[in-house]
Amino acid sequence: MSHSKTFLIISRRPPYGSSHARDALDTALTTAVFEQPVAMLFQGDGVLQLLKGQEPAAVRQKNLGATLSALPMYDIENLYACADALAQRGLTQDDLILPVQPLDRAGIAALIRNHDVVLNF
Amino acid sequence: MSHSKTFLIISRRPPYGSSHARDALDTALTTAVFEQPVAMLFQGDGVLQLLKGQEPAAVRQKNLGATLSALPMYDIENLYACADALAQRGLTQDDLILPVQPLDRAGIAALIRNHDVVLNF
Amino acid sequence: MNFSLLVYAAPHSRQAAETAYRFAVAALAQGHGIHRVFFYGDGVHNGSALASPPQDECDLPARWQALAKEHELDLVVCIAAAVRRGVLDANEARRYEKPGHNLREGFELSGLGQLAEAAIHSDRLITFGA
Amino acid sequence: MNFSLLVYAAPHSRQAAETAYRFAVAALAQGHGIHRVFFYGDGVHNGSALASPPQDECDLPARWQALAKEHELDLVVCIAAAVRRGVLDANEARRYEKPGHNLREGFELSGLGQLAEAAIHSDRLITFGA
Amino acid sequence: MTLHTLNRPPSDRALLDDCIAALVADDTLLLLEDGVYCALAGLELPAGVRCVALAADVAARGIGDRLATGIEVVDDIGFVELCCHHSRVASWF
Amino acid sequence: MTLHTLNRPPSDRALLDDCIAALVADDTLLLLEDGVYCALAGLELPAGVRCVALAADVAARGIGDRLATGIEVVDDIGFVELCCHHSRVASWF
Repeated sequence: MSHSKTFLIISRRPPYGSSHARDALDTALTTAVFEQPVAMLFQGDGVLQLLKGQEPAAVRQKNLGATLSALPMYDIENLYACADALAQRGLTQDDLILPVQPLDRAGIAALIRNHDVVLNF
Repeated sequence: MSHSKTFLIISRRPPYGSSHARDALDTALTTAVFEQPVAMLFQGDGVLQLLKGQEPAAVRQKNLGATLSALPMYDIENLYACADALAQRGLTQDDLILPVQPLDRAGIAALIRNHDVVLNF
Repeated sequence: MNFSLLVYAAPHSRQAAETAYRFAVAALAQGHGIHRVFFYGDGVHNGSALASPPQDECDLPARWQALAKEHELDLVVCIAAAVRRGVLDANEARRYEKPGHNLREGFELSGLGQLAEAAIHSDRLITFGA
Repeated sequence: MNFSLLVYAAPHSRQAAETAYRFAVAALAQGHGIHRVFFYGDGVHNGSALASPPQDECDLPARWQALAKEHELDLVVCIAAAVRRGVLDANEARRYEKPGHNLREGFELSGLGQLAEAAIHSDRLITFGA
Repeated sequence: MTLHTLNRPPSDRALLDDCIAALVADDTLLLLEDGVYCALAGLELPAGVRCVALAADVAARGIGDRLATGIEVVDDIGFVELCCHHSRVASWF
Repeated sequence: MTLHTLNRPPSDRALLDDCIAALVADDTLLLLEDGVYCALAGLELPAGVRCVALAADVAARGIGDRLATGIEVVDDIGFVELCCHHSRVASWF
């Protein structure tokens, strides 16, 4: 398709404290609905969005983790996380709500280079 | 006066990138007009507000440094800066638009303890 | 005890506005007084009459308004911060020759001096910032 | 070259909105096209019809509007982000039964799909964030 | 006696450092919003400083089982009580 | 070839680190808004990465005489040209 581009959404903020994480997710879902290939990279505090056991009812917000776990159903299957960010926070795959591919620095640089559009949140 | 309190305004953000620095300054000036004793502490990136030679016309903002240099005229004479923040950025008194008293960690902790109201920006 | 609150964050964008609201509810439930809630910076958007969040999301402007009505709270929006950001009452709309106004009933626009006054006349001032 | 801009910051609160505007002016001056400016998150406040900054401050909503008129720019405000934050056009005001609307002439509310479409059909998408 | 509130994650190292530097004995540090992530690692606080985290924020972020030892959890009522029991509140954000 | 923009000061160390980690040869790093303060200290960038700072922001903050060596200053026109000469723009904020 001439009118197709590959999108990379980089989500760097923790959930709930600000609307960045929700906006990144909504952008990814909308872009997928437009049938564009979408990858998501969780970096920095963004990996905290992936933690199991979120219960945000007490802060009157929707469960971001629950929406994230539905990403594969929207054909967003290329999910990456910064390996350093996970390690710094002592997180392993068992702590996360869905499988993500850990990437090192070189892997992240290559990921950016391999996408047409990069959107940071 | 029974209805008097001492105010400490802590200004931690650099100028121009956000409205925090301007809001801290407006709060200090207004509080002084209410004839309350006001001290200001510049901490972290907030010390960058004090740099000489600011020319914000090109970003369509008012000169924050010029307003800051007028603080003593509003009887805001207790101006402090975090000594570590100045040193980390290689700044000395000669680089600054007006004289400020450098404070170490213990000095900052004492400053907070000695004021009735602490407002962070 | 008599509290005042400084709300320096907008609803939706930052959680701090919701935290401030919960604090106000908890303080009132314990029998404390709230001298004033002062909305400054992006916090002025708490006073929007037009905010229309989805039904399953928290409508903070409406909640502040209801809480103020129940407890006769003084909800003051910084006038200088508000007019810059497009939050106007009828007076300011006239002054700036704008076609409408959007400050919610129960809130009032006033000067930054009301923050200083609140700090002076309250036992504690608590900032909810962003 | 054909640019699209994503503006994710409100005027006054963050400098990024002003940077985006300057970028648009510079790009147009060089003869480039601007396919769309998409306002998302707190950026929706760039579309306020009521913002009334002091005369010696930059009135970004008015400047965007004038630039759009001169160059026939497509200024799209994310509808979901806008209605939450109290930026409504006449249609949304009716839908939510609000007494007024405050989206500035020259801007239009539309879905997040317009961001994806802009990215697809522009040579470059540049984000101005906060 | 000052109550300090902190609402930013530990990746905002400059803010956390300045906040910790301002703490003295009998102060309390209340972690709230994204600040509760500071409770994941142990914080090096001066002697006599209490550290608490806001319950709603701990639950929202799914970190109830991960808090460092010595960090208490308080609810909104506890937040109000802390404000009463300290002479001033400084908010770090 | 990616143009990276960064608009936060170096005290946001986590952001700066992630941004620098993403740079590869032939990329350009454009410092703007509060990001121009990153030009005060020398940044350790990978070989073949150009670093520029936006003129209006440098002037606004009074740091024109303090930029580390090797950092070029570009105006708004230069910013637009950089966008043209790179295949994508990634914004770090």
